[in-house]
Amino acid sequence: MRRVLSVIAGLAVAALLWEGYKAAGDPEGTVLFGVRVLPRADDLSMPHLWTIGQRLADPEMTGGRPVWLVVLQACLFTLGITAAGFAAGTVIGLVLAAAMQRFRIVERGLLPYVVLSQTVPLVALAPLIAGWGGTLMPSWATVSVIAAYLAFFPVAVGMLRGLQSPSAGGVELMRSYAAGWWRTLVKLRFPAALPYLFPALRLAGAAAVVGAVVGEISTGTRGGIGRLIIEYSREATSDPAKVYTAMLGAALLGLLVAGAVSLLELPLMRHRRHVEVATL
Amino acid sequence: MRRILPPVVVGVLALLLWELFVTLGRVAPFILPAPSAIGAQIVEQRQNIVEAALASGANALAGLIGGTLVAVLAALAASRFLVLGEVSIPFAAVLNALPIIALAPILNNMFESTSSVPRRLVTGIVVFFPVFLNLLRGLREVDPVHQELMRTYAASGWTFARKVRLPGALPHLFTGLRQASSLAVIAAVVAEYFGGLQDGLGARITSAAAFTAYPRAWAFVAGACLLGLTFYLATLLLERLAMPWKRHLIS
Amino acid sequence: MPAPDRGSTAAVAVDNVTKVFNQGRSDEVLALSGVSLTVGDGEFVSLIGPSGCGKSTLLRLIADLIEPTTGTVTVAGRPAGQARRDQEYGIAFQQAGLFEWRTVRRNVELPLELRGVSKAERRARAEEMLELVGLADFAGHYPGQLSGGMQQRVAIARALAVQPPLLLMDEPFGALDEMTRERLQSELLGICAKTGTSTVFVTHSISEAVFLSGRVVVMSARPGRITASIEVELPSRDEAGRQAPAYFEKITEVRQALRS
Amino acid sequence: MPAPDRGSTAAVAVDNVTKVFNQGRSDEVLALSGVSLTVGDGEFVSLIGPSGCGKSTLLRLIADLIEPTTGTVTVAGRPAGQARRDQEYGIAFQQAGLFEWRTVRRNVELPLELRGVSKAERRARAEEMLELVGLADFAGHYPGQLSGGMQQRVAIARALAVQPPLLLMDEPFGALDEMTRERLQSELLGICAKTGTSTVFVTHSISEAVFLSGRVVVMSARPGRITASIEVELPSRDEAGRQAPAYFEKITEVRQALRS
Amino acid sequence: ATTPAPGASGALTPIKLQLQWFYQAQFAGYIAAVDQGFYKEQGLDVTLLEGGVDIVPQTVLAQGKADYAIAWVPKALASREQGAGITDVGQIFARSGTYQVAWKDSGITTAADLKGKKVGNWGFGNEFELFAGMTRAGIDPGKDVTLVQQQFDMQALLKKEIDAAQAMSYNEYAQLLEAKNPATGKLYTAGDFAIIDWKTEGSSMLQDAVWANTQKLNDPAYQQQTVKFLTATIKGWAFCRDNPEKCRDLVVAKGSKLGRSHQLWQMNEVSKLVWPAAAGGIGTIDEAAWKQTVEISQTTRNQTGDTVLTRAPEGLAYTNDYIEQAIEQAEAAGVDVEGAGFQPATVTLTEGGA
Ligand SMILES: Nc1ncnc2c1ncn2[C@@H]1O[C@H](COP(=O)(O)OP(=O)(O)OP(=O)(O)O)[C@@H](O)[C@H]1O
Ligand SMILES: Nc1ncnc2c1ncn2[C@@H]1O[C@H](COP(=O)(O)OP(=O)(O)OP(=O)(O)O)[C@@H](O)[C@H]1O
Ligand SMILES: Cc1ncc(C[n+]2csc(CCO)c2C)c(N)n1
Ligand SMILES: [Mg+2]
Ligand SMILES: [Mg+2]
Repeated sequence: MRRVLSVIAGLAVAALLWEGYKAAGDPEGTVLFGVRVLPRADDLSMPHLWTIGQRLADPEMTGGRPVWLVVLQACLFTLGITAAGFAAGTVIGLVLAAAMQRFRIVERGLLPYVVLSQTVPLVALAPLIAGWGGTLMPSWATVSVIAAYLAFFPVAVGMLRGLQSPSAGGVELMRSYAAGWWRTLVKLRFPAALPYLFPALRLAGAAAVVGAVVGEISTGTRGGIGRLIIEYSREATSDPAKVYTAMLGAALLGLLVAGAVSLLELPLMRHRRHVEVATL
Repeated sequence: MRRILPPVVVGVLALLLWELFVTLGRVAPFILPAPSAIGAQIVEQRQNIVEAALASGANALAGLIGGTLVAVLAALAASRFLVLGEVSIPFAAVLNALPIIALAPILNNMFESTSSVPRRLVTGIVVFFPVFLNLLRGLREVDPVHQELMRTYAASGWTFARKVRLPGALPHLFTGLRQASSLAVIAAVVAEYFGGLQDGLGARITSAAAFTAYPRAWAFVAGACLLGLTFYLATLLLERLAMPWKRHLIS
Repeated sequence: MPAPDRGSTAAVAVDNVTKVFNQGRSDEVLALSGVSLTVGDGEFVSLIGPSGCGKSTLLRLIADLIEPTTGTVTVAGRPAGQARRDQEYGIAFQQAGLFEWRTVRRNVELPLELRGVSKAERRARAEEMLELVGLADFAGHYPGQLSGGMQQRVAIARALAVQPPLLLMDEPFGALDEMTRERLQSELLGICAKTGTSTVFVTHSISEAVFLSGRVVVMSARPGRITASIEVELPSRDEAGRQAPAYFEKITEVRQALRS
Repeated sequence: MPAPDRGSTAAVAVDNVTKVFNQGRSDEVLALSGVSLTVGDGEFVSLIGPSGCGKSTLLRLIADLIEPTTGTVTVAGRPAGQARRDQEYGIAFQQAGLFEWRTVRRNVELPLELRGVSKAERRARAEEMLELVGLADFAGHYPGQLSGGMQQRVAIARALAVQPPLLLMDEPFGALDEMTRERLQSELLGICAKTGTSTVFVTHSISEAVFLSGRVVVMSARPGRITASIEVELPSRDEAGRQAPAYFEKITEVRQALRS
Repeated sequence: ATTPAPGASGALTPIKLQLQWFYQAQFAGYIAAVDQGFYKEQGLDVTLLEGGVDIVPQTVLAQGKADYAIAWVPKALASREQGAGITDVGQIFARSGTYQVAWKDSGITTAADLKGKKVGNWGFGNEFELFAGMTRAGIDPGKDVTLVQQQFDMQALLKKEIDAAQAMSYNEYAQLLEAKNPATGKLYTAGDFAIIDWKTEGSSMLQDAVWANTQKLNDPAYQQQTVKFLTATIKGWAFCRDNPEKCRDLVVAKGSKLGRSHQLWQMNEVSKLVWPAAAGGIGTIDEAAWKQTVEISQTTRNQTGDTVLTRAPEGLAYTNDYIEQAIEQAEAAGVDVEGAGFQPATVTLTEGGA
């Protein structure tokens, strides 16, 4: 409740800042030493909040559906892609983490590349992965692959830490029970890793959203919010508020995913301590 | 040696398999180029790669430094004024869930697409979150023993902040920076994707890919990986320099 | 000075064991050298010695958590590995090591679960064990809700759950304050007496070793060996026992054995 | 039973102090009730009692880390707050609480630094203190490189660095193993004798309290009060003293006071 | 591959056509041919694949995920050099529609005036006419100008961040004329801008063409199918020439996010690029124009010093075999394949192209 209130308070402050700057700022922005340090405040760059609200209510094109509906549908489409990517990324991350925990040599050999993998710009991967669409998988799934590519990383790293978190005592206890690796994993390592898993999943959720949005743009997949951002931003010249409606949609998507992950966490994390995981 | 060998073996093996897969499988270069072809392009384009990496690296660095500075100031303020901290953490967490990179086209309009400001801003915002959240946690988590000790020394609030809070939060700051450093490079490269100056790795990659010149595109990708790695390692180095006490730990 | 042989019914027989860690590497450590020890059926033996002398190493050898470099370890007449798979022993460490995501009851049930004991039986046995350590009322609590002493009692209940003939304990009360510690010592003695369990107990505390044990085995460091084995007879093992001259005499004897 | 008044030169005078935590809230706790205690100049007083009886609370009242609900606390003839600002005392806790980012030397220098002592003098004093606790060779090390016992010695050196007339210690050896603990006890006694420091020492260990103190103050829980004050005279405070009948008698006396 | 003889079994042959950008009137001919059933008449069931930023149509075609693709000639030739086996089988756009637009008052009227300026371009291989134009005017694109990648809109020019912007006559240029001048409160007019047209600067290159898979062209069934596909395509473009409003509606119905007046403008401008067709009829590849495109591709350098092509195209880069058959069949069906009498209309743009 408190959190919700403070987020609302934060939003209100942000809205005030926006309109305040529009009222007080230079429409051409402030240029210092040849660099524009403060943004332009004109209606083209920063439409009034109510203009954006109005745009949401108006139809997309003459006689078309209202923008809010289009944005919402795009969000739902991308949500599906994100969910698939998130799920796939999580599974891959978990399997990798388990393999790295099981075999020291795998950890040594693989972990640097897991870290390195995240420095490959999506822009470069997109054409390669887009090529799989239509043959290996439906083309929307290629976007999920990109989302999974970003999502697996925090899970793999966080989960590895989690799986390694039980004390030597706990591991020896399981050995004294003559429990093998698998049973130790199920009864000890996995439950012990949950406090590490959930923060990692939150990061993975955010990463999956970014992956889905950028992936849609890169692979030219129609129907989602990423594509909508590009389509609407082509119209920024004549209809600047429209881009912002798509941005709001992306924000909504981010919140939806973050909320869903938090919900997942609630029942499992009672009676548990909370840890923070650092990826990388 | 034991730490270096396995990744090197894996890397060499993966490259070999890749090369074999491409040559034996007769995979066309416009689908997946062979490592040898990419290597040849890296050599041929080295000048361009270095120049583009410098441009993207400058943006990433500017964003990293700017975002970190703002994050440090914000974390100091939020740890000082409780209300601010209460409000800022969930708010920051919410903002962090948003696909910030998609802000690039809007920032390009608000600022100037002909300057590097918008992409540096995107990078800065992306950097801000991990640094802010980690540092704030560090600043708040003061060992109660230290707190009492400083009180017995009758130390003022400022002395306390300087001698205990800040050094105590240093490990957290670096945890944030480690995450931020490679994020900064990714953000700087991806932001180029939305227009603006065509001097960085992102622009080079997309333009090469548009020509189906995938070996050339991957040569620039390799540059981007190297840049990200450099940033990451530089942060690690800085961390070791800034926290000598962590280096001397015995088990 | 090897411990006297207690015959073939010995609960534990460690025979001329040597343990080298990191053999062949630059950080090689000779942790134990030529150690022999026999623990009779129903006997309570304490291991005491300076930090790093190899007490834990010896205990972990008996538990087959590590393997001896040379020599043999026999538990209940079987090789240690076999005994471990047969769950011939229960073990408890300095850290209670409870699984925080399981309730107290389900923590105690864990070793039974892994043995494939049926749900109803598991439950009954756990209740019984918790009764024994006086925590029946806390069965539904999570470990985080208990004090350190209570957690340690749960750990003991867990070690006892499979009703093992042998109990191995590595400084189980090390993290507790002295008063809680003394209470648990009495409880432990009661339980061991009731169940007839043989016990190997590692401790740093001379008074604890003397109060609990029938025999205190003193070890020396670098390389770890057994330097003395002191039989302890007290008029009683209760509050009166703690004030008996025999108690203080044995304490002094063990202290001197340690110092020498 | 209030402790006897030791006159106006008392290092510490706690007069009829009551401490209520969370006053007026539902989780109100009466931690101390009507406690009076006087510590004479150069005296070594131990506080012992069951967990939660208010030992730490009493110590923190003396240190002016918290304020009494009623009653007064005087240190070296001044109100506790004044005494804290004048750095009339040094303090050490169960956790050594060293600053891991400072070398051993700079940890010891910290209280001097905050007093504005010049660099050269700080350094000299730190060396001296480290000499005293036998860690002169480790001045340049970081705390992470030291064992628990060594860390605790640094904490004591830090507490002594301002050469305070009063030393306050809250279970400083609680986390150490018994043998290390005994060694540090002897060292502490030597230091206190050499510097003539008055000491208030909180502990859980009866033997530790008896071995160290001129007087053992026994407290009872809920609400915390002082129930006994036992003077201790030992023939010597060394290895022989630990084996003297007088030592064991006092242990028994304190144990009985605690049980009652 | 076996392509069943159309009509024989009544089953339609599924065909995928990869477009190179979002649905817009640039592709009206194909959209109309689908809608009007021209492809069906030929026994083809054509699915249009929409393009996007990173979609390289010729790669999609080479990978076998489309049967035909629409792509600009220089980009497609570059992909051929990288091993993509594709052939230009129909040069639908007879001329280039790329402009470089500047403000009237900037004084920029020719390529030479760009020296030292901030020059917008799209990258992605759409910038070669610009580079060629500058090179011809003695400007090194890598050194003498500041290159800026344009976003998906024309803001940069309107805000005067850049001095000249790349624009397609049928798309971005219209966007400029759909924007309101804040000073006057009215839309900008053509009089506000100066246009550098690469057709007059002599650096124009061939644009939208239908590309087919070179290897599959050895298969008589695919050959046959290509002719049928081209025949229907010709009908589609002729239909749009004659019914621009109808085609505008079809494009809008396809879900284009740009509005009606914009698409009508685009339809009109695109028709200008197609009609009147080259000698021989719509889609015929003009030897001279091809040569010019190849020559420029081999000589113009971009900012990294690379040329589009490092050598002359090898193998079957283009062929008029199929388009000639298609033209014949279309003419037989009464279609005007020359469009000699085509008269462009005057389209009025409304704000935002609504
Ligand atoms: N896994 C290991 N690898 C290397 N050396 C080890 C290992 N385990 C123990 N040692 C070394 O073996 C020696 C004995 O260790 P052990 O833990 O048995 O001592 P201990 O008597 O239990 O000490 P403490 O009283 O501190 O618990 C020590 O020197 C220790 O450093
Ligand atoms: N800050 C506080 N707020 C509320 N209650 C407190 C606080 N500090 C201590 N108490 C309560 O006061 C009582 C005395 O606590 P104190 O820490 O002084 O006990 P102690 O004798 O030092 O115990 P231990 O031996 O476990 O250290 C306890 O019941 C404790 O819960
Ligand atoms: C990133 C990006 N790429 C291309 C274009 C321009 N564009 C729009 S339509 C068209 C013709 C081909 O369909 C071209 C080249 C753009 N605006 N942005
Ligand atoms: Mg041990
Ligand atoms: Mg206490």
